[in-house]
Amino acid sequence: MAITTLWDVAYFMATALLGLVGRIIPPLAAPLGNVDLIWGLAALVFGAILLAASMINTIMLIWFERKMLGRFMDRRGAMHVGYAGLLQNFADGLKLFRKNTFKPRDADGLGFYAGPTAYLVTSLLMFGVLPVSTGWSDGSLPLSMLLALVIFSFAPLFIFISAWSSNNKYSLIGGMRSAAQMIAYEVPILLAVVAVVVVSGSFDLNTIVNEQRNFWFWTLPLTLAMIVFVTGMLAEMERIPFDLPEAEAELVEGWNTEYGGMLFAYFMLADYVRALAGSILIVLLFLGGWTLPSYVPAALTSFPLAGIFWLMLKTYLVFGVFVWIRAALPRVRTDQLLRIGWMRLIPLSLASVVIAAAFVLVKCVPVLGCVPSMGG
Amino acid sequence: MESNPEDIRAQLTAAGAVGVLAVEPFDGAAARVKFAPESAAALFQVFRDALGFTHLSTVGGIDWVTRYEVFYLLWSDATKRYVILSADLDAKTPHIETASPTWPSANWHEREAWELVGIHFDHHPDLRHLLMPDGYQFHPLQRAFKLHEPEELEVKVRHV
Amino acid sequence: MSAVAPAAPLPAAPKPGPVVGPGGELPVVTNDVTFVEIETLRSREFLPAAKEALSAMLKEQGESKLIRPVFNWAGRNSLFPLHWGLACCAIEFAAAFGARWDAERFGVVPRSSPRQCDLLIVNGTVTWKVAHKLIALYEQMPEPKWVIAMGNCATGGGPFRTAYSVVPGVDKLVPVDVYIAGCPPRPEALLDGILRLEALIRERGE
Amino acid sequence: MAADVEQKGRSKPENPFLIIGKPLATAARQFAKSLIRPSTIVYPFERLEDPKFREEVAIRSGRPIGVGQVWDNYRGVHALNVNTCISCNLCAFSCPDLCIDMVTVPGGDPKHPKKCPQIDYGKCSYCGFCSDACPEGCLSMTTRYELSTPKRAEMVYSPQKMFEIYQRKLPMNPIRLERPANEDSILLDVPLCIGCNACARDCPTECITMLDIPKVAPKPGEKPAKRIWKEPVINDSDCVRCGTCISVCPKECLFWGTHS
Amino acid sequence: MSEMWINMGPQHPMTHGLWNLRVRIDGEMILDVDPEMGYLHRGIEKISEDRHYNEVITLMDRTCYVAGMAWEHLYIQAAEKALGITAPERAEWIRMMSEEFQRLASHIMWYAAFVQDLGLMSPFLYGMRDRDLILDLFQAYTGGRLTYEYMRVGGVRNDLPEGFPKQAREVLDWLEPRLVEYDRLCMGSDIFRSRCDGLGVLKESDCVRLGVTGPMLRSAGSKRDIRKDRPYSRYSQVEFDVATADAGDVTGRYLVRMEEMRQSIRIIRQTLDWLDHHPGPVIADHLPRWLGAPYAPVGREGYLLKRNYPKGVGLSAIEEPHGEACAYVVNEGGEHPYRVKFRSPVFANLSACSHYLVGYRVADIPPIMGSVDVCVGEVDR
Repeated sequence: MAITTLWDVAYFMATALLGLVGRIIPPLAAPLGNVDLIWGLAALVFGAILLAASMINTIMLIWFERKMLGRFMDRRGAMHVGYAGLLQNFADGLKLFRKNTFKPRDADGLGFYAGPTAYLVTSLLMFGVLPVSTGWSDGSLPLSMLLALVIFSFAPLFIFISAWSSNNKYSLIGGMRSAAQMIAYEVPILLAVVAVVVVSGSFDLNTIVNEQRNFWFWTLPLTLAMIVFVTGMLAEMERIPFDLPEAEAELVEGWNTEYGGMLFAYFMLADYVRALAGSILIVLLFLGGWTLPSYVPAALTSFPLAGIFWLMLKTYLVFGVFVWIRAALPRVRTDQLLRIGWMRLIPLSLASVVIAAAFVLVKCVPVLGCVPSMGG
Repeated sequence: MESNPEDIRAQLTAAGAVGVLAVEPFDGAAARVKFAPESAAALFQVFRDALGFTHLSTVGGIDWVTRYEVFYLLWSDATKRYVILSADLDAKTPHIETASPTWPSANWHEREAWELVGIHFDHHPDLRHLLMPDGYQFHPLQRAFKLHEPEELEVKVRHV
Repeated sequence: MSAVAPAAPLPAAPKPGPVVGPGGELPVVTNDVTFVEIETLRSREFLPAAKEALSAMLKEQGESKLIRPVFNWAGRNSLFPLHWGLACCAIEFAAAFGARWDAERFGVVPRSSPRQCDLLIVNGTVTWKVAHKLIALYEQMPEPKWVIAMGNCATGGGPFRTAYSVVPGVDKLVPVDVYIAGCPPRPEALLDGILRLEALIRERGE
Repeated sequence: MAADVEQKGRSKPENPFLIIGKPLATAARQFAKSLIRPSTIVYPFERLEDPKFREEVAIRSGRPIGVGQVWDNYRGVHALNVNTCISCNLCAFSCPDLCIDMVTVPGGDPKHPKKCPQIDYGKCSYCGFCSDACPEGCLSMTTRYELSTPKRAEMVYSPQKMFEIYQRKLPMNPIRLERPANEDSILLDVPLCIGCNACARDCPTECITMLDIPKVAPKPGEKPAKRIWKEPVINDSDCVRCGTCISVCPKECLFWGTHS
Repeated sequence: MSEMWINMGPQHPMTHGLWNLRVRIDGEMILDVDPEMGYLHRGIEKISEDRHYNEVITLMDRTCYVAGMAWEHLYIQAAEKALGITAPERAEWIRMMSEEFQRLASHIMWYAAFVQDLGLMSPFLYGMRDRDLILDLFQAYTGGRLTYEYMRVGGVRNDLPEGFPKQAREVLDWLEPRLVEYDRLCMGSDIFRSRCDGLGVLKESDCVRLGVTGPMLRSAGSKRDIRKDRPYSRYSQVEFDVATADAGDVTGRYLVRMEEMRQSIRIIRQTLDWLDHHPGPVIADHLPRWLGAPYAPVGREGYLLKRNYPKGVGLSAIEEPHGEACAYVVNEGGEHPYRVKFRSPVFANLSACSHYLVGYRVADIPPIMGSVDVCVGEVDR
């Protein structure tokens, strides 16, 4: 059996594991051979691999940001812990794991502990939905894109819960800003996605990616939608210039002011999980996902794990752009942020939908020799 | 830059200022004007309105053991010069009328002079501690207040 | 006693006994023992619990020869100092995080909230007015935590130790792990102090 | 005359599409530059006080890193040459922070124990007044700055410890203060002097000699003055102006002044 | 949401020092502010009374730790007047150059801190990097990075070392394009402009009334600059322009400071040219003993009092990087100054803060207070 997808790996491991158990305890061999049981175990293994991969990727993303930001700032960034500071974030995580976790006296216990946990868990759910390559996830979700966006928009709820239950004024202001900001930016993001749906004709991320084999044609009608989506994503990820909820200068550390130790690590991790997921989403929706334009040599796409390689490369490039923006731009103010959201981005996203629809109507402009196959 | 007490004296006379005791030359300022503390409020108005000293640089006090001195450093944008006002105060209960209605910037300077030197400013809008904690009872810039090397000192933290 | 109780004859001689301001911010002087009264909302609650939890955790780790060195390595390689500037040394503290010295190389990233810090760098003169705030900040930091007294003012009051308002050494208020001499210390000296603290943590096996 | 910066600075960005273009371009240029060599000094391995390193880095990065070629001027820890110290106390006198104590070191004769400075680096403000005041040049400041210690007591440097630093031959602060051309000298208020020899005994440079002066016969009706008929003569060229004699004089008859 | 008081400080990223801004807010709007100072009150004026004239210099560097040279210059001028001593010509020019270098370093430090408050991270590091070059120059001729102890009553400690003018010009050549870069990072982006335009407005008449000086005053349209109006040192012999703006807002202060940096570079170039061609002594010939270090101590405490030494009062005013600073030194003939009184510009600028904060938003506090350039060391002294 050729192992080409993550499912295959998981199935193979589950089979081997159950086979081993059956070999050791022969009476169990027959009931363990049940296909449903193997599939169930395979799903667990699949989840574990996905979780580990996404966590390691997230930590590498933090390292990537620190090093790149360092170069933007004419310095080196973490470099003495591990080779080139690769182990720095692992040290940070372990240290925070060891730190004493406590609850301020007047904080609300349930919200204080549940908020960050739920924030991290819902952020990690994203990776169950986002396909990373052909066959590397369950492709049977017809509305996977909508599901991804829904999971993405859970965050303000949990941020607000943890901010309120910290019983700190800075946290509360930060939480309110966060809620206002995320709700304001949901709308343009969804409208920009409508443009994608109009062009691709599907809510399934796999289909959307496959539609983008005509890469150059794809970018033309969706340039505006992409700009809107990336701007909205910046706000959703709470990165500079839209990192008002954690605005260091006025709100000490924003909504995580009262958090230390592992709960703070949850917040940090979840932030970067969201950044990673958001970057992958941008790549999937606009930059071709794991595919390359159809005219590139086949050798570039045929080596093992090529799909994941291209996807991650694109993801890190997109994240690099975010780091670049962070290095060069100041933070905006709340009212300006909301004004940008409601008065600039929403008209722009509506316009992008109209443009996309017009392209679909005209339907057959061959660009660079590619004949679009639109409408799903 | 040059000290010019005659000019100040002439202008003061023209403005009808009362309570001026002496106008002395002073290096770096137009003059040093000694005045009686009772006529402070009126004199401040004269200096601001008639002589054009619109900017109050600072207010300071000096403890001369037998008496206190309070001095005001004023600057005029029109003539580009400083003038020093100075008044001798009683050693027992040094007090003078506040300058903050005339120059709002005097507010904090007077608070500082009150807390460090111990000169009381009558009718000051907000005469409370600025640099030292509330309830501090000493006036450190008085001559009687001596500094000494800290000895070994045990500090205990008590939670309230 | 430093200058909080001058023996000088003053017009309004203070009555002997505790001198307490409304905010309880003054050091109280009784028989050569100075109390700093602090009003910490949260620290009192969590501090005993924190100490207990930490000692339990350390005990647990002590039994495991594998885990403890790993956590020690993590702890000493990721010291987050509190982003707090007191006086002159704060400028050199900032310079150490500037492009030329870049303290982030060692994993030292300043955080603004004491909850997320491991390291309190006292970079400047501590006055009696700020003493109780300093203690409160120290107590808000979760265990394990360390203190660096940067510069002479934090070490022993420096040139201002004779003044009436200055605490002659921050070790009177919080336990200090490493002293850095200098007035102010160069950024390299601060980095040297941080490296010294890392060596100290490794030595102590915290 | 006044440069009104309002007009220059406030003009709107020319191209509305490039509202964030300029900072992004600037950051990108810096990124490209520092990919080759950021201006960070990898401190424990590269040190600014190493001139070779400074040159190398400046050439590689194309910018003036650590321009101070006279880096040796830095005022760090003191180095003390115990052998040439004359125990004149000048360093302790001139210290504004009163962090220098004169402590006895072995090597003096029992009558006049040799005293050398001991510096508390928890109080020192590194102003350099002591090394400026040192007449023999035995106390000088080196470029060493790494002084972190877990123990407060270790910050007090004894003369021996500073002598060890001296023996390491670290770069010393090369700028030495020249003594002013016509300094004040120590003058004697002759009628007040009782000839007690205290100044000559304590003078660190032994530039005071007690000379006999002719006895003056008491005036009729007066008792003969209780006076040892000697008075100090100070050799100005050897005097280091430490003021020890002024401090020990019981009658306050020595003072600063000019001979004219 | 109802009104509430929040404490910004003494440990808060906005404060850049040790003070507490109590703010009453309604939602995000500021209704009232109440600054609480004194957390860094070190009694410098009192300690000065126990020190010799030269020994006060060590305190001056620490009074304002971003502008040590300027405060040394301020104090030295007042002390020289009080003691009746004049410094040689070359020393005056070196002092002027030092003050301008200090202004440059202080303004760059301000820039770094100010943009960091706005969330711009990289200019902070660029600023610190470029400021370090100026500090290197200081170190080359004074031996200290922040605390110089360089000026003495009657001159300066030592002459400039060999090769210094060349290095100084190299640094200025490096800095000039950097200033353009700073401008591109800030004024080049619309976000920065929208954060700063029309914020913290203080009109010229209000500035004068409230004692606000320095770049804050000049950004409101006034041309008051002590260097021009009442030239001290040798400022009458160099050419420079006074930077002014009209609006009196945060952008105006930014523009004024950026222009001042350029003017400082211009002044430094002129002083370097002068210093190249005029060698000479840097310290006065004959100095009295009671100055204290380093010209030997005065012996027993108080022994000078029985002799007749000149008395006097010295007043000096300089244009410090933050504004108008004054010193008032009373010499009563002892070896210590009888009373030293300083006027700190930030003290006055901060005392007016309710006038330029109320009515704006919480998010506006960092840029507004950043544009004031708070240095708590000189406020509390």
